[in-house]
This record gives sequence, structure tokens and C-alpha cells, in this order.
Amino acid sequence: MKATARWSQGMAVVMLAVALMWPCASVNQARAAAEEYLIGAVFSVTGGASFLGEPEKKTAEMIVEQVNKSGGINGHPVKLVLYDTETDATKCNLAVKKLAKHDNVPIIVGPSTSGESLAVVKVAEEEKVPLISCAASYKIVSPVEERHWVYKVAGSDSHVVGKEFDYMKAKGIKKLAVMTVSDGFGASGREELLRLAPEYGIQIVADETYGPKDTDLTAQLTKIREQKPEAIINWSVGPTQVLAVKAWRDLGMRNIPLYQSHGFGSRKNIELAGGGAEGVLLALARVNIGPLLPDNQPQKAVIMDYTKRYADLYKEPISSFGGHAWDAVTLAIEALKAVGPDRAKIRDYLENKTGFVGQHGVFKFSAKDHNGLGKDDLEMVVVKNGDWALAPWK
Amino acid sequence: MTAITPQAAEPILELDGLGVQFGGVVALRDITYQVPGGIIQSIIGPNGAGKTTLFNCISGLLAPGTGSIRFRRQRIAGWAPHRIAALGLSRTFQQVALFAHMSVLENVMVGRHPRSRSGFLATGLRLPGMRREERELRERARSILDFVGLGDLAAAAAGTLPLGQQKILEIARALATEPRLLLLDEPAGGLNTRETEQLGELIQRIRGRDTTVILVEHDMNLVMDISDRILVLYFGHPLASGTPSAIKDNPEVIQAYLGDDWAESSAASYTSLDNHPGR
Amino acid sequence: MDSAWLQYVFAGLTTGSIYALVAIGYNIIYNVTEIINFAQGEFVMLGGLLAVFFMEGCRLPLPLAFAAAVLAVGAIGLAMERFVIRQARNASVLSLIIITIAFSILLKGSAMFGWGKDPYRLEPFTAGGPLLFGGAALQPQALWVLGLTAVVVVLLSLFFRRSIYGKAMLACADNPNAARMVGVPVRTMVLLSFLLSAAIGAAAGVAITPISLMEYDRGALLGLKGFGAAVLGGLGQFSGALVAGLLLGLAEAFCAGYLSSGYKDAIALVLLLLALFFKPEGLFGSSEAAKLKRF
Amino acid sequence: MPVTDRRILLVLALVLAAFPWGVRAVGAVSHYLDVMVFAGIFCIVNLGLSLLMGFAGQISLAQAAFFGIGAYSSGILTVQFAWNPWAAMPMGMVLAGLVAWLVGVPALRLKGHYLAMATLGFGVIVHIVFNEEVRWTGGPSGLVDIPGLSVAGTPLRGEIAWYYLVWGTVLVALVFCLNLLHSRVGRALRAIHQEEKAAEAMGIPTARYKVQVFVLSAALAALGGSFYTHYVAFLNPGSFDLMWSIRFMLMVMVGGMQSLWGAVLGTVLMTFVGNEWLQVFADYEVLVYGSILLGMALFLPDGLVSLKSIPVRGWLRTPRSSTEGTQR
Repeated sequence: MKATARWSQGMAVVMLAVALMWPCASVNQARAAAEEYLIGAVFSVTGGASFLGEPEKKTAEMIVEQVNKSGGINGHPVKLVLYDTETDATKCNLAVKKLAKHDNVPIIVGPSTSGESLAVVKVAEEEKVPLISCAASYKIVSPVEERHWVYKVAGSDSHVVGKEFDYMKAKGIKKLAVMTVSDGFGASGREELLRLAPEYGIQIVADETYGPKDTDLTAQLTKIREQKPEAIINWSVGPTQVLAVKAWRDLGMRNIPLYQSHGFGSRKNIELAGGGAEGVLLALARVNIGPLLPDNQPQKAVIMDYTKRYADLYKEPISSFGGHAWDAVTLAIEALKAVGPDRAKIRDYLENKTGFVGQHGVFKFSAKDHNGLGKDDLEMVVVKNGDWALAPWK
Repeated sequence: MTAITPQAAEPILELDGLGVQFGGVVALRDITYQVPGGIIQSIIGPNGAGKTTLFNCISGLLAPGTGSIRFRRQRIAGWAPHRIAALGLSRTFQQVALFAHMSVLENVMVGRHPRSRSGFLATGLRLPGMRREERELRERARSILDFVGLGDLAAAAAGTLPLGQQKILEIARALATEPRLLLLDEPAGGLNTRETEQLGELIQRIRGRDTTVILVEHDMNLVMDISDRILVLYFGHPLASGTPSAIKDNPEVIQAYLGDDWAESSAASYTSLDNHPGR
Repeated sequence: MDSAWLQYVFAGLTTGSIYALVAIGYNIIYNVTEIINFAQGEFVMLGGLLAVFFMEGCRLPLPLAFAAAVLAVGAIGLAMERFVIRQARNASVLSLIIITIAFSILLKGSAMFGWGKDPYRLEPFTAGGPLLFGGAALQPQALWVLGLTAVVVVLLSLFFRRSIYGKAMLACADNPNAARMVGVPVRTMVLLSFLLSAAIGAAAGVAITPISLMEYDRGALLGLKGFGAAVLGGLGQFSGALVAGLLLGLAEAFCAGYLSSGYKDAIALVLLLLALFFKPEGLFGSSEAAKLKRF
Repeated sequence: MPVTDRRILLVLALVLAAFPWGVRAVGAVSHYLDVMVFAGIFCIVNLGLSLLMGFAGQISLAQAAFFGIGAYSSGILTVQFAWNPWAAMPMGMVLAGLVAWLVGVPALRLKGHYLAMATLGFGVIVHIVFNEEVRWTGGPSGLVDIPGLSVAGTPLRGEIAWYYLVWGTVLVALVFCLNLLHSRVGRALRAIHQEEKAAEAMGIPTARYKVQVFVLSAALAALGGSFYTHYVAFLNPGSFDLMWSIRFMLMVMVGGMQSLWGAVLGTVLMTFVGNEWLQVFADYEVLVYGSILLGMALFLPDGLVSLKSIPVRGWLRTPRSSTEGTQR
């Protein structure tokens, strides 16, 4: 019985703790009512998708600081209310609810991953708060009738697949082997690859998967080699995409071109592959290849500006993921500038926004399209001499 | 106090060619023996003679290697202990094995387990049948505690009792299963003289409740006082059996205690065997 | 090409020997303390990352970096025993499980701070392209891993069977009190077991980093597979761990090759469950001995 | 149920009923209610775990798997087969119970580390199945557009409705478990935990009881999973991995393994700690979390309920005539 009585003491401690946390909460709310403009953000800063959330967080903080230095939005200082979701759907769900109800933000950017984004779609709809996801899955914004408040700035996998299939078609490739990682990124890519292949007259001769923590992919590639494909496409992020390259080189399969997803678009991957990545092909958003773009390309200016500022501030190169945050936060700021911190007005503003020049393309939103990107916003690149180069189409 | 009833002629426990091996060591070898119902049967023997192993076999904690065990005419060798308990066999342990964090009353109530039925749903939902059963359980447990003389300690935590009372509580818990046969493994171990006397009296009262008792015990005074029959085990095999007075004078038994195991099982055993005043 | 099966054999042996090394780490600590150290996988991860640090941060040559990484992780193992495990001598099995899990979370968290979340690479121990056997390719580094495993198994078996320290360590597990009475310094032996186990895990980590890269959250899955190998081989058995580790690796590679690569992780675990359910003493352990163990 | 437990239950019910009003009084509709909904869902899961680990003494690192089986049963039946959510819910519980029975019969013969590893392995296998059976579960991309719950034709919206539904269920489950514990079955479970051999010799079918309590804890976890599914309206395998099994175990342990009140306390506390209060530590959160786990296991293995007490105790103290044992 002692134990049960002690419990009450424990409960008292909890209540006390809750009570103590309250004042902080109300202070936040009071500040929200001031003339500060809030932007809510949820990124996977830690956990499985931290490679997305980390640069997104840095980019968002950089932009907000920049805006505040130059006098804020129409004189209003901007405050970024950022929560780490730890790549966890439950935490993300709670964080978005907190932003919507407790912090009372007029707009939310993020989450970083498709899974987390899908876990908060319902929250955004119920709370009627505009949300600009940085993740790729098309399900985030479709069916668009049920995604009134949800937008996304990352291109869909179908754009990347379409671009790469265009290229394969130009190269006369008809038999393709597919290898994908069994996580959200790989699964979504796999769906699109299998769905779109017939449209381009491409036959899938092998369809392999592997785990995100696998240490060796030679078994999968050996199996693929047995099927004699004319090209291989690997769809993953993290170390496995480098392991795929290493196994491809070690097994002497250079005669079969290796395509990667846009996830490969970081120079670090070329380094990690230790010279093995020569000849790897992929479709990339222009943000990754700013210097390669011709000067008359409309995105060149914003990309070069972002590249330089980010490198100056954080002493590391930009990544395409940070570019999503740039697009989302910049859109949010433009919306706040145009219509003020009003959720409904911001939503309407976003839906009618066209010609927004961002890191990942020139966005054309509409009531039918809450993404606003297409495959023309991508470029085919090849790894050459340890760096990106535009891939020759002839 | 019932005398040996006619049914006593019928054996309650029959061992036939029972044998147990641990690796290469023979613990029990070819034991054939019958215990008539309604008596107090003692099993004695030097340490390591296989007495506790025999108990473990009978109560199902250990599967015998060879031979058969019949309890109330059922072949129980290989049965799970809980089935044997449900059939009416209960036991205590040489080293006290009470549920130390439960109250004295609860310990005895656990003993009523095979004589009650309510399962997860009935108890979780507190169905009327379960409440009735719980009340009945509590009353029976209290009456058993009164029977063994622990009635005043019902609310105490079992682990806090002194050893003597813990031993008695183990017996109470075993009685709660309503056994036809009760195995007591050294119940007097660690008890003082007065407590041992009370224990002997309790065991006799238990027999009076139409329960056969098998007693493994080193205290020869107690054994000689209350046993109807004695079985002597020696290196896992029956050496002799008979009434206390017959055993006391058996030269083989004296040899066994005096000879090989002198050092271990001690002169004390022998002396008490020889100079026993009772019979 | 008929070389496919050979390629699966190579792949299986490479990953399998890593599992074997992790399994051996479990066995050492288990042999002495009968504790399962859930942080074993993190030692592997730390070994790899520290080697990267010593080579690229401190510009040490490879053999020195290897030794430094192994020693550093060994020291972490020592600290774990001295400051954590020893505090919990009388804890329940459940508490011990939670303690080692907690320690693994701390190691992983610290690694995340030290190295960030990106994977790191290490040059192979010997340069040169893959060796070709009729179309099947074998990386020279895989030979290093296999060789390291073999050396570790042989040395440890000798150590535990022949040397007085090894025998003393085994005695501690059997009956710490008896061991203490005959003059075995039980505490030192327990300390030594954590040192050894961590060092072997680290060596495995350094050896595989050139093949599979290394990042901060790699440890858990390696630890799980390694435990599978340890149980399959019979906890405490070094040669059993080796055989079981290789079997597990081969089973995975062939499953990925001929069945479904998505379910290959499940294969290892199903094997683990079957072993636990039907032969908990492991393929190579004796059931008599298993009964004597506490768990 | 002893008087003390009844009193605590009463206090808990009152506090829970008043919580939303208290929260309203301080500020607008608070985010804390959202956290409480999740805390309640996890409480349902952890009551089963507390019975299994604290009372029957069996370790399980598969609780997240059963949570997931319940969640996916509800998700798949409602999305792919258009079942009514209320019908899918018991189906999930039955399914989880069935799986638990199949796994439990061989697994619960194991003890200690072996049992921990067997349940851990099983949990990871279930997680892999969620990932791989794309056709049913949606795989890693997840299962979307899961319908919400409705009561008497009105859809359940807003956190207040959910709060009362979930915590009402917690209280019902709590009463069920308390009844169970203070009865023949509960005594048998505690007996198994304390002296397994003696329990067996007193006629308790220990193996059957272990499996039964495993099944019960799986069914409760599945119920929690169903609520989770309909509340979040989205599922992906990430919410049901090993880390979650560890989290559930930690929640129970922080409160106090051998007390159902401890399970409730620990769950609420850790849900707030994990989702709210550790946010200030940002990147250091994982270290803080690990330290709490380590510190608890080292210095307070019996949880917060084992702390020495303050005055509240007097009122709650049981009359000495009570015959229930100390519930350590």
C-alpha cells in the first residue's frame, strides 16, 4: 500500500511540473500577439532523416536572420518557431498542432519527410493553417480537393523519373533494372519507376530492394547482372547509394550505365565513393549545379546568391534539401509581405502564386496543382572528374 | 482423530521402478514402493540419498527417467505440477518458497487456486460468480490460518515472518489446495524444540483431516514420534522400510548411518536413532 | 553467368564475418558476467569512426590509427564497466538490459555530436581493385575482414582454454564467489572482459568501414544480427559464433539473391527465433551446460 | 480492489475530468490536451506492459509490434475494406491476441535475456512485414486517408472529444486491470513472479498464465494502436519500431514497474518529457534521454512510485486491517 500512496506524491510532482511549465507557455503566446510575424517550422533535425532536416534548419534560420537584418517584413520582425520532429510521425503531428494552436502561427514550413508530412495533412486541414511541405511524395498534395491548405515545394518523384526516362529514351535504353531502398524514399521512387516505365517503352527486368542499414549490395547487383539490363537505376538516400556505386564498380559493371535518384545530389557522395562514381547519371534540380548554368537561366541569380551566403555562414556547401527550405521559407515571407499574417489570405495567395523563382524551379501554383513544378525544372547531370557536369543528350 | 480407515489399505501412491539420472549421476534407482492412504509416512536417509529428488518427481517438478508413479490410481509421471496439484497432491519446500511480497492471507489464497475457477475476464469484469468465489476463498483461507494457528498474522507480509512461522505458513498454503497427499520437505529444519513439538502435533491433526502425509525429515525425534511407517533411502535406493521400531533396530540402517556417512549425517542422527525414548 | 552463387558466397562471408566478430564481443562479456551487452554494436560503430578521426584528423598511418581506435574503444568499454555496470551489480536482469540499452543510446548520441550524421569512409587496408574469380568479384578488404575474424577466434580460444587469465575469467562466470575464494580477482576479470569485448568490436568496425562506410546510427542493427549469431552458435562459444555468423551472412546473401531482398533481414531474425524456441543452447552449445546458466 | 486504489482512482478520474477546464482557464485551447491524448493512448498500451513485466515478471521488447498490429488492422480494414472503425477495433485486438498466443507459447518458455531477445527479434520481424507488405500496409510510404471515429453518427473532432474518449478508455482498462490484480488471477501472476516453482506446485498453470497475460497485454496494445490510427489518420512503420518498444518500457519503468499507477504516471510524464520538455535541449535531447534511462535503471529501478512520500499519504493510508500484501 505504501507504493500506491507514494504514487500520489509522484502525481503531485507531475502536476507541479505541468504547472511550472505553464508560465513559459503563456509568455510565448503573449509574444505571438505582438507585432512580430511568426513562421512555424517542423524539420527532422535529428533522427533518421536528419540529413534533410539539418540543412533545412540552417537555411531557414539564415533567411530569417537576413530578412530581419534588412528591416523585417514591411517593418515587422520575423520569428522562426522551429521544432525538431526527430523524424517521428507522432512528434511531428504534435509539433504541428502546437504550432497551429499554441504558437498560433499563420503559416508552417516543413515537415522534411513524406511520412511526417502525410501524418500532418489532416491537422493542417482541420486547423485551417497553410502548410508548405519540403517532402516529395505526390500524395501530400493529391487529391488536391482534400488538400486545401497543403502545399509542397519539393518536386515529385514522377518529375525525376520522367526526366531520367526521357534521357534513357534518348539513349535507346529499353531494358532497365531497378534497385530501391525499403524506406519511404525508396518505396515512393519504386512506385513511380514501375508506373511510368511503360509510358516510355521501358521494360523493368529486375526489381530489387534492400534495407537502409545494409552493409553490402553486391548480392542485389549480382542478381541484376544476371538479368542483362541495359541500364540500372538505384533509388535511395544515405550510405546505401554510395554502396551501390561501390558494388557496381567492384563487380565490373561499368558497361551498364548506373542512374541514381536526385538523392545522390551531394558532392559528399562523390567523395565517399572514392573515385568510383565516375559516369553515374542523375536528374538534379538546378540548385545543385548553379555554376554550370548559363547566365541567362532565370534561376541562376538566386541559386548563386544562396550558394554564396550559405557557404559564408556555415562553411559548408549547400544541399538540395536546404534548397527546399529556401523555397518554402521565401514563399512564406513573400506571402506575409503581400497579405499579412492571415491564414486564409496566405493560402489564397499561395494558390495563385505563379512565376516564383526558387532554388528548385520556377513555381506555378494553381487550384489544381499545389506543387507548381515539373520535369523541366530538372537537368540531367553526370559525374565527371569528381564533379557534376551537364550530361550530353546526343 | 480418525484411526486408519479401511480405505487406508488401498495405496494412495504407488512407485514402480522409479529412476532418475543427472548426466552420469544416478539420483534415484529402481524405487518400488507403496504408500497406503491415511498414514504418516516418513522418508529418511543421509544427505544426498535422493529424498528431495523423489519429492520433485512425485510433485512433477522433475520428470522421472524410468518407472511409473500412480497417484490415486492415475499415472502421473510426466504430468505438469499444476495438474498433479489439482488431483490432490501438495507439498512444501526444503528452502522456504513463500510469495514473500504477498500477505500471509494471500499466500494461502494462492493455495486455493486449483479449487477455484475465475479467469481473466471474470476477474477483470468482477462478474457476480467471481465475487462469490472470492468471498468463499477468503473465508476458507482464514479458517485454514486459524487451523494452523496463524490467524492473527493474516495481514502481515509473508517475507517478514520468522522462519518457524514461515514453515507453518507453507503448510497452510499447501493445505489450502485440499490435498489428499501432502509432501513435507524437512518442515522442522531450523525450528526449536517447542516449535518442533507443535509441528508434530499439527501434522497429526492434518492426518486427522483425511490427508495422507509423507514427511522427509532429519529430526529423528519427530520422525519416530509421529510416523506410522518409515522408508530409508540410501544412495537413491530403498534400504529398508517398516514401522519406526523396526527401522530403529535394523542393522543395515544403523550401518548406513554409522558407516559411510558418519562424518556427514553425523553421530547425532545415530544417537537419536539408538537412544530414542519414545518406542 | 554461373558466377552468381559464388558472388553471394563472397557477400555472405564478408557480412557474416562481421556478425561473427560482433557475436564474439557478446560472448566474452557473457562468459565472464552472464550479461548481454546491448551496446556491443556501438563499439563497432565507434571503432570505425575513431579510426577515421585518427587517420584524417591526426594524420596517423593506418596501422597506428587502427591500434589507436581499438585502444580508445577498449577504454570506453573499461569506463562502461567501471562507472556503469559495477554500480548495478545487484540489479535485476531487466535493469541490466535497460542499463546497457541506455548506454548504447548515450554512445550513439555522443557519436552524433562528434561526427555528425553523415557517413564516413576509410581507404582499404591494401590498395588495388577487386579480385576476380570467374566473374565473381572479391574486394581485398573482405579478405582482411575474414582474416581478422579468424585470428581473433583462434587467439581467443587459445586464451580461454590455455592461459591462466582465460581460465580465471571463465571461472568468474561459473561461480564468482568460488572464484574469489580461490584467489581470482573477479573485478579485474570483469573489467578485462569489457575491455577485450569493446576492443574486438572496434577492430571489426575499423575493418568494415572501407567496405560499408560508417555512420553514427549503424550500431543497433549490427548488434542485433551479431546477437543472432551469438545465440545461434551457442552463447559463450567462440567457434560456434564464427560458424553461426558466417551461416547468417550466407543465409542473408542467398535470400537477397534468390528470394526477396526485402525480407533478408527477417531471415536472420527468423533463424534467431527458431534457435531460441527449439534449441536455446545454440547449434553448437550443449544443453547440459545451458541448464546450468542463470538465464 | 482495496480502499487505497479506489481513492486514487477517484482522485485520478476527477483530475482528468477537470484537466481540460483547468487548461482552458489558463489560456486558450491548449496544446497540452493534444499531448494528453497521445499520453492516454500510450497508457492503454503500457497498462498491458505493466501487467506483463511488473506483475508476471516477463520482459517484452515487442510491445510496439502489437501496438502496430492493432494500428494496421484498423487502418487496413477501414481503408482497404471499408469497415466501420468500431468493428475494426476489436478485430485488431483479436488478431494481436492471436499472434501473441502463437508467439507466446514458445517464447515464454524462455527467461531473462533470451526472452528479451526473442521478443525483440519478433518485434523487428513485424516491423519488416509492415515495411514490405506494400500492397496492404502501403509500405514505408505509409497508409493515408484513414477515416476518423464517429460517435452516434457525429464525427469525433477536436482534441477535447478525443481526450475524453481516450482517457475514459484508460480508466475502464485501469479498473479492469486493478480488478484482475486483486483477484485469483492477479495473485497467481504475482506468485509466478516471486516463486515460480512454488506457484506451479500450488496448482497454478504457470505457462498458461504467462501466455494469457501476454495475450492480454497484446490486446491492450492493439486497442491503443487502433485509437492512434484513427486519431492521426496516417500510419507508417516508423511509429512501430524497436525504439518505440524501448520507449514504452522506459515509460513503465520511470513510473514504477510494479504498480499500475506507476505505469500511468510514467507514461504521462515521459510523453510530456519526450514531446515537450526536452525540446529545449534540441540536439542534446538524445543524450538527456539516454541519461534519464541510465539514471533511472541505476538509481531508481523501482520507479517514481518508490520515492518516499509527502503528506497526501495520510489520507490515502489503508486501514491496517486490510489483508492485501505490499504491492511492491
